[in-house]
Amino acid sequence: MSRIGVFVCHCGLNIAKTVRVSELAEFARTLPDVVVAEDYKFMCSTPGQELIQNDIRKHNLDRVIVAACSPLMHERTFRKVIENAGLNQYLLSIVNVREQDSWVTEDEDVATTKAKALINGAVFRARLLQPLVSRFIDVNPDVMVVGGGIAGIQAALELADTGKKVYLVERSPTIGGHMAQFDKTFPTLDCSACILTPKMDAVLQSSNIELLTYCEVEEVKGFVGNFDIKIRQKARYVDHDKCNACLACTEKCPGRGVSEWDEGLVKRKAIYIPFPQAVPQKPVIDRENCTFFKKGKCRLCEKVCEQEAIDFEQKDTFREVKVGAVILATGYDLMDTKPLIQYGYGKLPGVHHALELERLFNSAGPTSGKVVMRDGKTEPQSIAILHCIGSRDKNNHEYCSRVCCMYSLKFAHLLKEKTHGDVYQLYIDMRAPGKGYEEFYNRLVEEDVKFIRGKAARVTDKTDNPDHAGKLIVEVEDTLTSQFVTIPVDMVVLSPAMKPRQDAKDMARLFNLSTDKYGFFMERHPKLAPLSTMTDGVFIAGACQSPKDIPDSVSQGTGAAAEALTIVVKDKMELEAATAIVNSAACCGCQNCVRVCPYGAPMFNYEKNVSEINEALCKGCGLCAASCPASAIITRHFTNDQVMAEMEGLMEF
Amino acid sequence: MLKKIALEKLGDLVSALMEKGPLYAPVKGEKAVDFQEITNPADVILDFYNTAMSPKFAFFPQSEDLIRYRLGKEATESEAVSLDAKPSVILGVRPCDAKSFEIMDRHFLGAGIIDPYWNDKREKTTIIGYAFDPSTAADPADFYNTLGISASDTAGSDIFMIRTDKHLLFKGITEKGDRLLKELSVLEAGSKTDEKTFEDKAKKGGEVKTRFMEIQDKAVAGKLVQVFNNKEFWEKATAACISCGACTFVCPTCYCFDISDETLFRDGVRKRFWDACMFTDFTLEASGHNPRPRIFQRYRQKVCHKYSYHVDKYGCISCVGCGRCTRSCPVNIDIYSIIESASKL
Amino acid sequence: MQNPYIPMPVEVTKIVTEVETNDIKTFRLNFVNKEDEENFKYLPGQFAELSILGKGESPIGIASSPTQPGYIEFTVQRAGTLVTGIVTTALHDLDVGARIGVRGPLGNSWPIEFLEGKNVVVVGGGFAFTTLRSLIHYMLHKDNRPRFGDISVVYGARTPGLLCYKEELAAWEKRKDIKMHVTVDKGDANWKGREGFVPTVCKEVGPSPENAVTVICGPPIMIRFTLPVFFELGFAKENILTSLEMRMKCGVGKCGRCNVGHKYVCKDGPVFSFAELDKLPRDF
Amino acid sequence: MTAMKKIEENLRKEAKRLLEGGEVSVVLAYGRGYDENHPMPFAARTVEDVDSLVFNEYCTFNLARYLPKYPPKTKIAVAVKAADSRAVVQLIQEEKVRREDLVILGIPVTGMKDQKTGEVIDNKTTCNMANPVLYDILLGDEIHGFKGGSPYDVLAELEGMDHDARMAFWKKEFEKCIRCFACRKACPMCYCDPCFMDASRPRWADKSPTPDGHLMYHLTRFYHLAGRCIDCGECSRACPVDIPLYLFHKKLAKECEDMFQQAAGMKIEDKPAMVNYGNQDSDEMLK
Amino acid sequence: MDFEPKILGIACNWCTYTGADLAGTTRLKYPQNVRTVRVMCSSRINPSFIIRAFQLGADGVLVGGCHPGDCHYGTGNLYARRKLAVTKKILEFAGMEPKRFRVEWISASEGKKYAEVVEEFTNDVKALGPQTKFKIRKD
Repeated sequence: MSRIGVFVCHCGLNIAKTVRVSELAEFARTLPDVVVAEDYKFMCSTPGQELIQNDIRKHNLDRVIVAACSPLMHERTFRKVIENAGLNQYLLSIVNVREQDSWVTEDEDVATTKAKALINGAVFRARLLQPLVSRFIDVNPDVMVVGGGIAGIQAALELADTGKKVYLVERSPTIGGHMAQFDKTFPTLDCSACILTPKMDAVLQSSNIELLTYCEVEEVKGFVGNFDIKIRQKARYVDHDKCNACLACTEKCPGRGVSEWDEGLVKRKAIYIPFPQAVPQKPVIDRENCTFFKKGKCRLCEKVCEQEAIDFEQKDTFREVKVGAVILATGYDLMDTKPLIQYGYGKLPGVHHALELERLFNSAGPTSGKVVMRDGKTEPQSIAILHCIGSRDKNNHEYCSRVCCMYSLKFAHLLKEKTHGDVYQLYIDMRAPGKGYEEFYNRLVEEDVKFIRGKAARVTDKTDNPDHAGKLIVEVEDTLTSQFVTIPVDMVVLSPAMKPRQDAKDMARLFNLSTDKYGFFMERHPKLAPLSTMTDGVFIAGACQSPKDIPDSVSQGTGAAAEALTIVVKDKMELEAATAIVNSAACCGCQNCVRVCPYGAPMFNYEKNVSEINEALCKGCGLCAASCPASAIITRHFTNDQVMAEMEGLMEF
Repeated sequence: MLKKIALEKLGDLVSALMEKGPLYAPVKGEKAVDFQEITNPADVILDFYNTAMSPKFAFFPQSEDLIRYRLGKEATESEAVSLDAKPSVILGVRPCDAKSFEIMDRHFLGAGIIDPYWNDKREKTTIIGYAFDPSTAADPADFYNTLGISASDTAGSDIFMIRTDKHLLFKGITEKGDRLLKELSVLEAGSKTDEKTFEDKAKKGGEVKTRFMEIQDKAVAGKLVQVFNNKEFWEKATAACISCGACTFVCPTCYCFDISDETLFRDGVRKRFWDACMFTDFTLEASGHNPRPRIFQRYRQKVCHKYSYHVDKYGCISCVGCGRCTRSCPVNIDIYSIIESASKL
Repeated sequence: MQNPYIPMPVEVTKIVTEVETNDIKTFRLNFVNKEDEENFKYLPGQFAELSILGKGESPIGIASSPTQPGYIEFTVQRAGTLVTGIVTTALHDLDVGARIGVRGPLGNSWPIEFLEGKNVVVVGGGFAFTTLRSLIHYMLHKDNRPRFGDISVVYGARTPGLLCYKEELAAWEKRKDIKMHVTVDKGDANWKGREGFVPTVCKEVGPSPENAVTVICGPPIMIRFTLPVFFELGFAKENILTSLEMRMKCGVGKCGRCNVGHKYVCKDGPVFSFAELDKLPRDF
Repeated sequence: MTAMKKIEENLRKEAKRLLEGGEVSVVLAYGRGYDENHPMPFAARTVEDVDSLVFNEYCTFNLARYLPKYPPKTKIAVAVKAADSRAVVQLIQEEKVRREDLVILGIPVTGMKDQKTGEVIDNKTTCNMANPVLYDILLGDEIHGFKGGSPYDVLAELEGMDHDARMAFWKKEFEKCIRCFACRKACPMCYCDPCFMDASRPRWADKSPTPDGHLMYHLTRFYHLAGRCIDCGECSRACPVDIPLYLFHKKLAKECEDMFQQAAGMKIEDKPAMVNYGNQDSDEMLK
Repeated sequence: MDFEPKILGIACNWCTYTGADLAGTTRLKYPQNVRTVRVMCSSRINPSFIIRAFQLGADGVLVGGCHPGDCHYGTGNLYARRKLAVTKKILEFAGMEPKRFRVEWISASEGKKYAEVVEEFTNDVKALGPQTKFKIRKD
């Protein structure tokens, strides 16, 4: 019979406080086939691990059960532990007595009873566990980074530095992302462009980075170590190989489009580079606004191009890229504040959103760095910055967008510097938890910025007060004084929520990721694996996971690069062994497995009239097994008899 | 010894028998009549042709516990199920079925090893045979005449029962039967006239005709050995067979069983229970090899077993012509027709 | 009356892993009750049902010889690969000290009386050597050896690592009263013995049919190719014996599944001569 | 001449033609049994066999059941009534037979009778359709204007019961089960061999005939037939102890039609419902 | 003593099991009647598991998976939904109270929902009393 060891972890008091751990071990000792059962303060600690390993050797154990935290937390740890003691790692069963027991009740009896049932289930299952041998596959050493914002750039550069080939995929014509739009960065107030553009240039210069701008991920096949990704190169209508970046075309072009970089505050040409420091420094044609595409004639750009790089016939092209790992750094969208009609954005010209203001500050911006009203000349004498627009708001985005407090302070400082006007900060709470942030806040308090604690209720241009005529009236309840106040200002700046990219769900689907309830990509574990995802080999960095500031995004970019490296640094990698296999003696040839498998792993062998599973493609979900009427499919580690036995154990007591 | 009871007093007899121990008798179900352990004397009916299931279950239940066990920490505790059948009576067994017990005895009690489970119940049970009604035509599926059994054959019965217009007549056939008859005070002694009636009726039973062919045990056994390798014949004869186990489960002389341990949580039972040679996995070996993977092979095994192997081993055909297999076959395969055409080959 | 369905308790006292693939083990069992041991009178070639309550029973040939009193031995191969046999897997999981059950001895045996005074050629392949081992031990016992003529053995396995009873084979090699021909299909670096398939070796050895009987156990394919060799050598079918395998349950000729014609392999067999098998329908 | 006689005549005529012309190597139809009321499924392979073909109101067998056992590319003519033709369609959907290997002899008929009881089975134990949904040759005249209620009318009583009463009903029925497996063996859609019930790991249900095992066996089998059962009623007719399995199958067929907007065996191009999902699927179905 | 139902939970690894963990990490309190089997995907659930659970004496069975469209394996739970829907119909027609079987889509971020569902389901099952219809009785 099996020789099972049961190890009950106290997890300090986390488990021991509500579960009577010694009673649990005692109970385990009464179960058939359990040879040894012990409890210990921290099973995951070195002495705890040694305890398990010693018992394996001493009692010649062939199955190990650890009653501790969730398997999602430490299954891998304990697998290693038993493997190092000479047991196959799959002969382990984890009983979750913390997350799903001790932490969710205060009643000791209830918690202990449940823990006993869970352990009994594990014992029933453990008897049937089979050693599994992992398969090894070759790993493609290249990495793809999707998103050319600061997080993606950072990740790409770090990887390139280690000598790895990186494909950096960016959907817009340039890399740089939102950071390229900023003027200064908080709290140090160094110039955004000054720190970003060298990095962008480094990307361009790196021989290890293949920059794929104006490209999108179309299809993802394969699996960790061997992704097969189809990239759509959107038609630029400019042959970048020929183009020498003289930009003569952009001067002559009569077409006009909205400048994305300038947040629509000004127009740009139809053939354009997004901004002067764009990388690559090569233009694309915006088909919608191109006179030729609209009216059928013009072709001025073609005429001025000495390189004959203009190609109106260009079509979208596709290429397949094979990589071993992927980093997603697809960033965020700023919330559209128009629907929040109480703030009047889009209706009241004096209302701006944060990124617009960034552009006004920027010397390369539409106003050459002058802060003026939309008329282009009037300098605002009073400005209100409204925090938490759409953030921390049950009706919009429940979460805090994390960066608005700080950039609003930055705005206040810059406004003070540039306009000498009155600056009001309307905030709910001032959140300044980063390095140097609190100090920055204190500095602003001293800069005569008016802080009003309260969330703006409304912005209006209607007033009975003749003094306020022509002003924007911000209505707010000052929660410190509990007084309703109205503030007449010239300009209102909204700090809108950062939200997931509009197409984040599609991206998630492409890469088989989960998204959280807001639509941000879900990390494998919020603490221990914040950059990993549920899909092996796909990592996330930056604001695509949740709102982040630049330092955090950069750290994550670096971190994700390190994570990706752990995969591509190896020639071969171990695949999960818990895949499905067909017991051909029982297969009835119904082909249900072939019909349902999302990965195309089962194939029908018409000669033998049975299905066969390609284990390299199998992800071990078990859908085929549940669809097999003859129960001919064995989903290793979750076989029918293992699941049924566990159920039996769970229901015995 | 001849005894009798008025038809309307059947209930009294049933009650008296129930006092002796468990009584199995025909009961009308929703559609079919079957033997059941009687709890209410009024349930017993005697107006029936034959039961859907054979009465073999009384000695060879569909499922029978051999050992009960409890998986323990140190050792498995186990206990053999004790053989303590209560003395019981089966009332209303048709002559062909009564005959089947004799055939089954040769197997379960023969060849040097006595099956204790069969023996225990068999010893303690008294069988009251019941003549077919000579005024009713035999079912077209029946062919007990072929096996030398008449509608009022007393072989295999301890007591034989014949129904007249007003009475049930009981004749003791064996010592065991006589003993029981004596003990049943509800019965009246039969008169000379009754004896005469019994004899007449019994004789009349001989006139009930089922399907019939001349058949000699040894000859048919030899014939089937000859035909064994005629694959074409067997394939054609069994082409419709769907290899379910209906024929074997209703058969009074099929005795194949399986043994299996069944555990829930940690308590379990080792059981034996009916199995059927028609099932694919009947002979499937752990290695995956199956000596009889095809339907015709399994059907051939069934026919040859009854009409050939059993003759070689135990000296008689293991079939009583009760017609149940034919009647219950979902596709109307008729063993009689197969034997008939095999004989003509 | 002994209930033939109720196993006798035995204790596992020794476990030997026979082959490098770990799927064949020999279990030594000691009777818990003295009277059971006395009642368990067997001859080589017989088998018994090994019983593990909760798992079931499995019919296994007795690998020890009655000349080895005090215990009985069974060599068990774990059945199946993807879906492993429940009983044999459970047996393989046993530790020394475990208690299981035994029902038997069951079936007929190698016909000892028939073999007496004759030369015996023992031919075995792979795991099916178990009851032949019993027979060899039996014949080699000093009390029995004079009753038999020459004893020669051809035993083969696919690789050296798959040979069972390696120590005994070595010991027999050293004896003068038995001629051993151990062969493997394919040797390895350490293999100094013979290479070749069993039928070929039988041909090479070329035993005389004169007053000789051959007993053959092995995989069907081996038997298929070895039989013609013995026919060619002039062995009559009556003098070629084998042990049949069929799915069995009761082991006492009642459950009805192991018949070949009118013979129940579990009761009337498992040992048959090819002359007897010829008379039975080809249904195995 | 009665409609049935005419069908029999056409059946023989077409069978003869197909076998003679070598278009098919076997004609699956009905042959004589041990008496008139007990015909048998019959596979005619030669012209001489054709004389043995019969058709009458007791030819209830669903011959689609025999199709999967033939090796691929065997040319087969198969006689099908309405429900039987649905079985053929379902088998084609499931790629157990190929349309191009079949010559489907359609039998438009009503008034078929149960061999045991002599009762007309139309909408009671079968799907109450008169005309085959797919055929190459029609052996009788298409039937128009046949009504006789919904095939699901028979469910009313059980559906009207409360849960306890329904449990009691099925418990009583399942207890009769003798595990002869005639139901699964007669079923044209139960082509698994071995069946899940034969598996040793795990043993889904007790191998011995326990009521608990019966429950597991039948419920799981109902599940396996959900969305695939074409309501021919063979399981129930095959049952030697008369368990009305058809009631459960009908109920699930009805529910599946409601939930998945697809009835089993109606269109060759459908994908089997239980190995599929639809855009219109909603969580309502879990309520 | 109050009747404390035994409920079998079957949760998919990626969403519901993780969601249940989240309920723990955030220290939500809810009834402890559910004993969970972790499977990789709700589509792994063979309807026979559910029948078996009731036979083993479960008073209720709670199945949890990712929200449709969010399956870690893409489409697994869409198949699962059909399977489980039919299972529910089978249980109901066999006479099992439908309230004893519940399927919920609970994402990894919905620890709160997990706790709420468990609480509600436990109460529902409690109100129905012990399940005896499928439970195997050994006597």
